[in-house]
Amino acid sequence: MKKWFTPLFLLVWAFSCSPDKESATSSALPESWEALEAQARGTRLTLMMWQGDPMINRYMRDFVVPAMKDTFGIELDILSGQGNIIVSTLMTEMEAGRKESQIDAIWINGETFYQLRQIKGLFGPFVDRLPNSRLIDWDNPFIHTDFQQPIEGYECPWGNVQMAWIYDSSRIPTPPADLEALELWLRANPGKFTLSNDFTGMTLLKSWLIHFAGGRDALQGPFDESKYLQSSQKLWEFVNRNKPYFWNRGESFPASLSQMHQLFASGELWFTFSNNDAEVDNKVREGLFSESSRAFVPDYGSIQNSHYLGIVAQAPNKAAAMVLCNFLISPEAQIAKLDPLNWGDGTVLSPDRLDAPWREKMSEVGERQYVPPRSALAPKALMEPDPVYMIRLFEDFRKKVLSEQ
Amino acid sequence: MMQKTLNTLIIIFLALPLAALLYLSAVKFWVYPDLLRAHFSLEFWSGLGGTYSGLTSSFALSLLMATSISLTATGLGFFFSAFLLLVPGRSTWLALSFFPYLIAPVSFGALLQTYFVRFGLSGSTGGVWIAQLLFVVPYANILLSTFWNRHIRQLYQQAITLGARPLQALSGIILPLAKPWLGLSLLQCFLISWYEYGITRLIGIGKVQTLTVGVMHYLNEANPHVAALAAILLVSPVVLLGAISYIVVGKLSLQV
Amino acid sequence: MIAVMDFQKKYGNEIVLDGVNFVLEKGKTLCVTGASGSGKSTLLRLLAGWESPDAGDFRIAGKSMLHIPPSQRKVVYLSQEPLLFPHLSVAKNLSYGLEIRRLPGKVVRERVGELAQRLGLDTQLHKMPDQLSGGQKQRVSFGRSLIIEPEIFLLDEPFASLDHQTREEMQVLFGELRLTFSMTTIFVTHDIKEALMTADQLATLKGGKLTVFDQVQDFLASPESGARKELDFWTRIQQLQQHEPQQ
Amino acid sequence: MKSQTRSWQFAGVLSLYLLICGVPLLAGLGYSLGYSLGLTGLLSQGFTLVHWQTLLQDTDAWRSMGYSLLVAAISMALSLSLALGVAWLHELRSQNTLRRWLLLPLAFPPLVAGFSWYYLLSPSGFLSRLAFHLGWIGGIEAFPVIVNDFPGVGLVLTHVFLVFPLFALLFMHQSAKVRMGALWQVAQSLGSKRSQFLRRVYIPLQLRKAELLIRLYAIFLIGTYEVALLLGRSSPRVMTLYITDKLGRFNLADIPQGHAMLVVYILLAGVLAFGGIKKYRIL
Repeated sequence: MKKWFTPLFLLVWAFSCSPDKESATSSALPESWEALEAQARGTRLTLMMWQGDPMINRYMRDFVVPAMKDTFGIELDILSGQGNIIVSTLMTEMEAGRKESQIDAIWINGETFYQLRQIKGLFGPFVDRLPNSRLIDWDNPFIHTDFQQPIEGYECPWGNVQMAWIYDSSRIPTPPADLEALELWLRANPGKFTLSNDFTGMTLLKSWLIHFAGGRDALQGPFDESKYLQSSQKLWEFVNRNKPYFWNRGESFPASLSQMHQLFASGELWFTFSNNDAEVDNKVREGLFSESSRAFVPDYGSIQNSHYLGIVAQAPNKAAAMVLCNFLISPEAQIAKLDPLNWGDGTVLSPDRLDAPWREKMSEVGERQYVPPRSALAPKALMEPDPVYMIRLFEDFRKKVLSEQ
Repeated sequence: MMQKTLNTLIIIFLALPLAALLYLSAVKFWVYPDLLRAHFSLEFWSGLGGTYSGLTSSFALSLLMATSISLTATGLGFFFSAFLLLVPGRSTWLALSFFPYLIAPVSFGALLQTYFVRFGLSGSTGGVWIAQLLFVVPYANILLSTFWNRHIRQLYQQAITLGARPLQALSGIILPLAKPWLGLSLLQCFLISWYEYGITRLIGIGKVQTLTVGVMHYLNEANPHVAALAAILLVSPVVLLGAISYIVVGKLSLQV
Repeated sequence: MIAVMDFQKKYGNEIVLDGVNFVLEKGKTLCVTGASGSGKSTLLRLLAGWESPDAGDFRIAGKSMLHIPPSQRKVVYLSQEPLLFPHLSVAKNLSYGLEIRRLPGKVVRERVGELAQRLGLDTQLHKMPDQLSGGQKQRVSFGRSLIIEPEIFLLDEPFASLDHQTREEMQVLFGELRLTFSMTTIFVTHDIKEALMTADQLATLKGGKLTVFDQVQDFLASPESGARKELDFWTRIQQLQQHEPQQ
Repeated sequence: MKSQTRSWQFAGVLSLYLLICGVPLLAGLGYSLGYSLGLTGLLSQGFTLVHWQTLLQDTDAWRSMGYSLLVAAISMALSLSLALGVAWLHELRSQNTLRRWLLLPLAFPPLVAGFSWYYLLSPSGFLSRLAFHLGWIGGIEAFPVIVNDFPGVGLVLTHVFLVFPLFALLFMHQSAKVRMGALWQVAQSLGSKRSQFLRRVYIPLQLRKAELLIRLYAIFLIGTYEVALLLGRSSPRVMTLYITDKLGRFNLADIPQGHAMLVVYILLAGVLAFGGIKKYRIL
């Protein structure tokens, strides 16, 4: 056996270490937008996105896919995969030396954007070439900057949301407005609160981190080790001090937001969260949350961020990907998305830049029933800090909270 | 008496999960402590024709995949296991076949992924098919190796000595004798492919929507009721197949 | 007539057969004795075609068999166990050799019926092998081979697994069969008595060499064959009995 | 001439066998090893042992390994005890209804088993609701936490559900094969008490005959993924989750470490499966 293994192993080894590292030949894209649309017609396009929400899935399936086919003659396939899966899929492809990716367009933000820039996985700059990009609210820092990183035309803003707490108003008349109130509330209601060990949970921790760092603008700018160490120490003290009053005595945390929603729906948890302030409307309509469910944002604020569309550097069908991006930021698609009946996702367009009929249509979109209006939440919006904060929080949450018995 | 109680307890233990799935797929607004008085609804079941028709096509894809994998793997496994009988150091070669099954499929998928991407096989049904085959053939090989022994080889030789050509001896003597093993291998290989999630997810990058991928999709959507429905679809043919194989293959299925 | 010329076989460094030569007339039985591991089975395997000799030739009626595949040699190998096909009835086992040759059903039935009668199996035809006694199984095994009228039978200790009584019955049966069907047989056994009962010609295999004895007397007298010892044993028993006081 | 074609055919089939049953695994292992040593990967900077050093110093990694082994050992011990008990009680008169029910869990992929047991055992799940309606508990809080818990009660229970029936069936089958009833009669006539027989004959005989399968299933449990994903704790987590977290989570710099752990895991599975395998001539 040994005699066989060594040469075989070496062979395989030599083979596995030599990806042909040719640079991707980006097929020339036509100059004019019309030509680009013509090139995209009759092609297939693959979009990879998080598919953890039935409302979003429905919006894509029932509105976007048919529109792409009917208007632009593009067959849109949607694959399920959130940020980390996108990154690892693209990385594997690049490591294997593939010149063409399986994926054209992706739904990303924050640390995924950061990682993809790190490995040169994004095509761009392309946003300026989209005719509809002139309608985007470029003055809004929550849109033109993603986790402190200028987007530089490498990702196209798609939606803008603010994180919100969801609670049952029949059980909690006044939710705790600040961290002191939360501590008291936890002691009075042990076992009813927790956070998920995922993107959403970390986003909540980020807002607390900003609070402990001194509030609002304290973590602006590039990652600062000393600031992080100081504020995170306070954060972990706070979490560990209150952990005994968390769900399951803080011995474990739900792995995903959907699990949180389940626990909230069955009444096991009294709070859940959403990265999308309008989600509570959707969930009530789906029959998952009771009608007394409400969303709110505490006084110290919550993270507001945008999510974006990117095009993969090795995408085989960049033209169609650009057509998709342009369509998704069209007033028509943005207004449909804004409707709480569809998705309830905040728009990235500036009403001022829209033609009057569209502006009017946008103002007519049905109001949200269970969440305060966006304008009421906006003053409490916090900017996303540098993505490294997120990466560090993930690591330290495991080390300082999960592993501490 | 005690044995009867124990029996009942064990049967309850074995039956509970299936009961839970059936229940979950038939209620909505499932708030604590609803149990008997819940919002029963066949909405999800009737959705199989419409809203959740994706599950129906996933079911078909899984069925096709598992059937073809099972046939191919059993065929190859039978061939290899017979062949290995002639190879010196048989157990060492066989040991190689143990590995894919020992390693968790997600890990096996992670090992294979880079090569599948390199050869342009990822993201396609064909790629997933090959990846699953690499996982299932070794298993069939191991299972069918338990069939081959000195006695079977002698019977084969006896047939040859009586004038049978190798193919005749194979079809007239060996295959009929191997029937229980082949049946068991077909069943097990079918199940492995049918249950497979990790490899399909990694190699198929979500483009290949088998039923397990569908279950995970609805679990991720925080919709336990549809996930339960999908899970029942996943379990049902196996229960049926099990019932059939219990009758056809009989007690032999207990040997492995 | 079959002829084996200068058979050589080595496994690694171990010489198993070292120039084996013999000639056997049609319809005769050659009994090969020898200790276990002396290469008796190897010899049969070479003749059956499962393995090839390193050197030498094997001819039937002057024609070399070495490049003819086992299934076409008309050389039937019968091992210690009867090796009946467990999923086929006695009738199907008997007819196997004919059916694979695609003989018409009527012919097959006739010949099976005839043979079964001569073997005393006519009441067993519908049974499955696991319903038969050890002796019956051997009969079926013989019948299954006889039906294809092979040029030569190779018997590898065919009765070793049977109990004493059945074994004697089978030896008698074989004696009858080989005469009625004029079987050409190479019979391998380690049992001297069996060899003496069944053989036309006797040989012994030792150290890779085959010694053929033309006369039974030579065989009995040879220290090689082991028959000497056996004879001495019986002589001593006789002597003992003679010395015992009469009652 | 002829034997030459034969040996070519022979080599051909052997290569095909290797291509399917050996090369993929070794190729993957080679890739992971290379990745963990910094020889490949987008962010690699040449050969380094630093990732292995980090892994060796990462208590989280070793805890996850220990946790995997522990959960597998406990699940296996419970499954075997239960199976031995059931097979003993059913040896004398064959119980066909039970046998049929024992086949049911074979229809459950781990994913589905984990999912259903989660909804049975969670504080807001079926059993808790049942307990509430029976008046045993006053509400969710009073129901013991047995999912995502530290000892891994739900996790182990699901494993038992998946593994125990198979061994129960196997032991029943083995009992019949060695004619356990007859052995027990002989032992009784030799003056053996039931406990003595169980301890000296029944249990060792059953376990020894099933040793290979026990090993395989223990390794299967060490590699548990879907069940642990749904019912396990986030810390310590099982090895497969540690690996997938490292391979595909937020810190790109962790990927080589994930590959290193993957190598460790596969070697561990190999050692557990084939350590002292020489005894198994049945292969």
